Amino acid sequence: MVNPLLILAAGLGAAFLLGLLRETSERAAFHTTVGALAVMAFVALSWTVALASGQTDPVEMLTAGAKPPFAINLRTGIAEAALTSVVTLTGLLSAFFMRRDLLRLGRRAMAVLLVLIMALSGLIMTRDLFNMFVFLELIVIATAGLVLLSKDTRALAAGFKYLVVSQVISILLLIGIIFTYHANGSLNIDDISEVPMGANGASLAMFLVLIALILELKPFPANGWALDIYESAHPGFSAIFSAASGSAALFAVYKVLAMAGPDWALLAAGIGIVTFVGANLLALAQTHDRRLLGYSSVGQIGLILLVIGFADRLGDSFLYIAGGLLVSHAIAKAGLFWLSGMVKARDLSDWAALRENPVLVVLFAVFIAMLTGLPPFPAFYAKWSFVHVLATDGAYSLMAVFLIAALIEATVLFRWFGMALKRSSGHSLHISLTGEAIALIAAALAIAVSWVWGNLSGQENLITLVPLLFALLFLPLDILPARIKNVLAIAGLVFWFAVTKNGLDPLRYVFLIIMVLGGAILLLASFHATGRRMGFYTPALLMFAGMGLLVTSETSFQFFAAWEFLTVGSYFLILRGQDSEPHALSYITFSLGGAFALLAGFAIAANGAPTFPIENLSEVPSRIAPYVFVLLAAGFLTKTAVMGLHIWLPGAHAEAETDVSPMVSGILLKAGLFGLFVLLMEMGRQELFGVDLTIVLVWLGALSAFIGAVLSAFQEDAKRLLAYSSISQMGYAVFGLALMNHLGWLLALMFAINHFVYKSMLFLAVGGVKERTHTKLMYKMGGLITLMPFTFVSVLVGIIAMSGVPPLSGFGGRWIFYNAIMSTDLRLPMILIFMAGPVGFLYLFRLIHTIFLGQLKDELRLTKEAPFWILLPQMLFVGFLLSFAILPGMILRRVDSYIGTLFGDTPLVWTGKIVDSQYGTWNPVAIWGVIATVFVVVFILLIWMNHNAQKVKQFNIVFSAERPFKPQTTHFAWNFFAPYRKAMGFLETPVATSFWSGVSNMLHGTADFTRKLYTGNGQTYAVQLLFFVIAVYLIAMGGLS
Amino acid sequence: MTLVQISLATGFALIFLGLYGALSNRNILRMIVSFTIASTGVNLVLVAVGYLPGREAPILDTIPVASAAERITDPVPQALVLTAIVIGLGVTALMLAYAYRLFRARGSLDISDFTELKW
Amino acid sequence: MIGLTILGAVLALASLSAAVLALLARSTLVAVLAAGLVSLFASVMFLLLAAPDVAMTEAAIGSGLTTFLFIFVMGRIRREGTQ
Amino acid sequence: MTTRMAIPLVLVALLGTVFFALFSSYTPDASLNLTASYYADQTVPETGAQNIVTAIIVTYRGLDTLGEVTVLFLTAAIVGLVLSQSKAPSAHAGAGGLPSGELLQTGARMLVPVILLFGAYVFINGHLTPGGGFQGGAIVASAMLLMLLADPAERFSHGLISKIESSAGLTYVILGLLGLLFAGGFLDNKILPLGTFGSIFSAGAIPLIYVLVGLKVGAEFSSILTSLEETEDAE
Repeated sequence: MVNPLLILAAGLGAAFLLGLLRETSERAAFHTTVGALAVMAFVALSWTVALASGQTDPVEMLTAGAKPPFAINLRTGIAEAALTSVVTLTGLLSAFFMRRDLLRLGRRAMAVLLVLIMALSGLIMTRDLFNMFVFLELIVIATAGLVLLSKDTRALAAGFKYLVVSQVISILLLIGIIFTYHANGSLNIDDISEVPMGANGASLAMFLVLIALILELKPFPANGWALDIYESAHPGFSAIFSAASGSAALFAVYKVLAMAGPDWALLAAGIGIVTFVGANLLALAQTHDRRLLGYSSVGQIGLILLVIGFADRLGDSFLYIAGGLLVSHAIAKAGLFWLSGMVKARDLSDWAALRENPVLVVLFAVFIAMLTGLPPFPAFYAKWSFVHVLATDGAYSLMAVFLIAALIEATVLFRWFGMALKRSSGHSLHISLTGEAIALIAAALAIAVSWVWGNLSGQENLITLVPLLFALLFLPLDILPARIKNVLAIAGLVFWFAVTKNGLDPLRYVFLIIMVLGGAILLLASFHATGRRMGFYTPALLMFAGMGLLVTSETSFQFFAAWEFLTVGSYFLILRGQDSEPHALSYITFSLGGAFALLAGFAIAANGAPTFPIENLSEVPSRIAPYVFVLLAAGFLTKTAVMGLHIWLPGAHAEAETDVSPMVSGILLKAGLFGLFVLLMEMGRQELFGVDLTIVLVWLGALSAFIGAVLSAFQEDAKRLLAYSSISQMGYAVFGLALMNHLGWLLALMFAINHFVYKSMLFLAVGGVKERTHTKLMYKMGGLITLMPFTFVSVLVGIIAMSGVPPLSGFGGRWIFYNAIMSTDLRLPMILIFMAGPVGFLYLFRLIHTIFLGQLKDELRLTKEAPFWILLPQMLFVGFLLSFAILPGMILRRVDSYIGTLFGDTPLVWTGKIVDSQYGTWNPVAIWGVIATVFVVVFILLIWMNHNAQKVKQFNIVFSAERPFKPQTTHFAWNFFAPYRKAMGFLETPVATSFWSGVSNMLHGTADFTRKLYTGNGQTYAVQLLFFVIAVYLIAMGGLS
Repeated sequence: MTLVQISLATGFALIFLGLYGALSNRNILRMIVSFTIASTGVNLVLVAVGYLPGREAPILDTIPVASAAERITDPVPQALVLTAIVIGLGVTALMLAYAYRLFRARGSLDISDFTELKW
Repeated sequence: MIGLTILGAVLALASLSAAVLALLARSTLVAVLAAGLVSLFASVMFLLLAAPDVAMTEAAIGSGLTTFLFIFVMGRIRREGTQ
Repeated sequence: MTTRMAIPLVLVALLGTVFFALFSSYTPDASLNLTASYYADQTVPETGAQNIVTAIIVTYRGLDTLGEVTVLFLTAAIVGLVLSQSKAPSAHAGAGGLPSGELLQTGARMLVPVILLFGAYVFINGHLTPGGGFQGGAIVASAMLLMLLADPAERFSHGLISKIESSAGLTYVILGLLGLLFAGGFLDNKILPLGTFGSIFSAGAIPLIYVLVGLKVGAEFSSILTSLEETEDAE
């Protein structure tokens, strides 16, 4: 192993060597630069590997042949080695990225780059306080030099502002250093840490050193200068500024904090969280891509500072957590800055140009996911561990603030991603193969570190999960035709079902069938798509992978990771819809919000453990159990779109593609239901402030069922109608679950199965109609019964099943349902849920009437039947519904006896195909017989009565002379339920929507107002900096005294 | 007041004046001038903190090595200040070059004219 | 000792007044020269504080070179400003 | 007084209270602290230098000094970059209107060699007397300054300056690495014999390093000065 000092020597030596080359040989100079950076990176990486694998011990490097503190010494341990690797690699890759501009400016610029990377490495390794100052000044000067690489003339002003601020910082730092030296008689960091903090003077000195270094981290709000640099500098340099400089400065703060002692840690943590929240909040109002990245950098570094503030508390896991966050930040941020170099214009929506190159879109998604802390990236593990530590410490409010800020950050980033995917850009891409290759290398590094972090996690290594790998396999396979990929995908799902189904309890088995086999069936509809259909299969399979893993998960960690997979996968899937951008954003925001609630719940329940088996939820101490219950229930209810948390659903489901709507409605919603099943099964009834939480759930379920149905009735858009209907149906299921008795659970399970079947069917049917008529608005349709008979049949069967009239399985659900609610003594919600039934008839009636009955529109006369592949799954479902109606025992009986083991009762008595309960008997075969007889009788009767009725031609109508104001108002389907609207319209008042948009407006308003702080005046920035120092000083002195 | 206290107070006062000048003067050149005054103050503070009253310079041409520890003043702050002075010059030169370029760009030396980057 | 203290006090007063002059002067050139003077007085104080190395450096770099840098840049700016 | 003036005043005054707390709690040490007394006792046996400050700068805190030299190197490079990017309009030359006449030119021609010699003396004797590479370098640069003042139209060879600067820097780094290989660590001065205490050729590599520093600093200062002065760009 070579001495790590070679990193410094190589950087400096090469920088000096450049001056000896001939003036004209810029290429040789560039090769020298890159060569030196490669040597530096190699040394750093080899030390990282050796230290990580335990082949060597951390090394102390003495200089000048004297021992510290008399001479400067440096150290390379695992943290130092890893950080210098980050720094040097970023430098190397960025050097390639900036090749053209470096050659343009010549070797002086290259020398500056080399010195910057050298100084960053030195700052990381040195153990001497004053030496740190020297390296910091080198970094400042080199930064001011490299800002000039930018062709943006405004960069000049940014560089000057940076210098002004740096002057103030170095004054503070020098004063702090000399008084620290005076108090301790040493400049060596390890020496000083051994001496406990001395008198007031010494602690003040320490404060100055600490605050000066923290200011280098660009804490909010004393950071306007840094944002200006991010906005105007060369993207290749910004990558260094964010990833490398940020990492090095963080480590410097860490060293000094270790020296300052635990009293100061709280202060650092406080500054960290304020910065994390402030930066992410302000990012909400940002439309400039690089400035947004700047805010995000500031926020991430604030977050890591928060973690550093907790270093003592985290113990061994500190490096794992801080490192996970840091490495994710570094790779993702550098990658995004590099990508921004390929986008010509600077508005967020200009990233739409990325679509010219699918690889870049994938890279963009990878970096965004990495930054947001989604699995399987290191930040995911880090967040998991960190939140668990916070929960163990009882730092609940901090945890809440942290999670809310993380949610805002995710919203900002996904909003951006949505724009890139859905907007159009007036500029083409600035394609650069080097740039693309560099971004690809960054993504490869992302995967490598994910593997490492997974391995170290002590949990499952998420990146080696077969379903995930299977989903990712479709990225390279995307060049194949869609049909081939579809075959593969279906085969994969069936295979996964076959290998995981053994050993599951009946409840999980049912959900596995719905989620995995159901997915395979719905994918049949995807055969309809032609061409390649790029970017469909990876998200779809990611979602199914998440669901498959969710059902089979055993620990809270696995459960949460699966939850995130399915959330992200479905987000990408929903985003594919034509007008889905805002809806996909609200979907991901709510979903991640729910996911964070789950995370918090799991963390509190874990009670200090890194993870725990899901079944141990039942053993959570009663002191915290109600809170855990509330958090987990909130997470799951977000997914089932309970009233109040539902506003994402209608848009997301309605705007998704034809074959995606059934997936996200028929299948995805069941994930929330599954969660509630597990939750209630393990935790049972909980009381908070004397309120039985299951009763709250009963109410929520009943309200969702009723209001969802009412809203559904008033929709003009057929898919929105179905979407609101899903809210209502999920309400029934929640209601049933919350009853906490055998019949209630059976009801919920029936709804899970039935809702999957008929909602998938109806969405496919309506989707098929939309494919042919190119509209979802029902008043533009009518009379399609003769043109689309199969679709009509499936809608007919679907609504019969759903409305719960005999003979189809919906009736079975209803029957159990009536039995179930009879067994409860909650009268009011019971009435609500009863009333939801008739309202359900209203919208279902409308669905079939306005689409298929009545008059055919002139422009739709040539409409054909829906495509075969969209019809096929519908017909399968029709077949299933019919047979399930006759033989409900197929599935139900097994589940019934399983639920019996949970509750220890058998309210249903099965004799053959006949079921008996306390309140009555259900004999499906007999019912079929009766219904068939009645139907035939009535049918014959009708034919006989109408045998001589006059046939009227379709367009045999006499119009009056009036010309309608709006053509659609003449259609009978327009405002179909006007009278009902008069009566129940008040329910339509968008209370939840206004609430959430109020929250959103308030946040945006705050952001827009606060960012006016950044006036752009360098002097003002310096004043703010001083103000920050004084404020922190007053707070610290108040806190310490 | 002793010599040390006087120097220390002068140093702090110079920092005070320099910082105030840098934060209240809009002219870029005047800001830079103020910063050089502040860094002179910092240097003075650094040396004064290392001074031991009544002792001599840490050069052993007339002082015997054996009694050095009793007679010389602390050499470390002096070494640090040397470094700080040179670094200060570097930063000043850089700021001046920037000032020139800013003037070229806008024909103005008023810091409040350079605010296109904000929010 | 007393002599040193008095000398120090005089120098302190001198450098502070030079600093105030540098802040208040209307002409930037005067400000630059005054700042150079501050540096010069400081370098004498370094001598009193038994720091001859620092004194030399401050005199050569702090008051000498720095002042010239200022004057050069001001010269360039003035030449261009008049055009 | 406007708020623009008042706010900084208030803030700086508040910062002043921090400084005042530092000031009032400060008491000078009565004896050297651990680090300083080590230097007082060990500088001579370990490095052989008379001037302890020099020993600290060149040896014990040699890494700082390397960084410091690099600061100047960086500044010179960046100032060159900043100014080379803007093509100044050609105008009559002159150091900001400072006088340049016959007398100055003749004087300069006579003085420059003397000043250069004096500069070299200062950095060669850095380990014995006050002064060293930085001061000597500054003196060397002042010779350059004088030439500039005397004949502003004179062109310095940027190539030569940068060659001197680079080779001095490179040699410095190599000397440092030699210390790593042959002595106790990076920048250890014992790669050369310590020699007789008090003579020119003593103190190991210190004089050598200080000469390099002097050359390098002189070259860097000169380069900064000439870049700032030249009205037209050399490149």
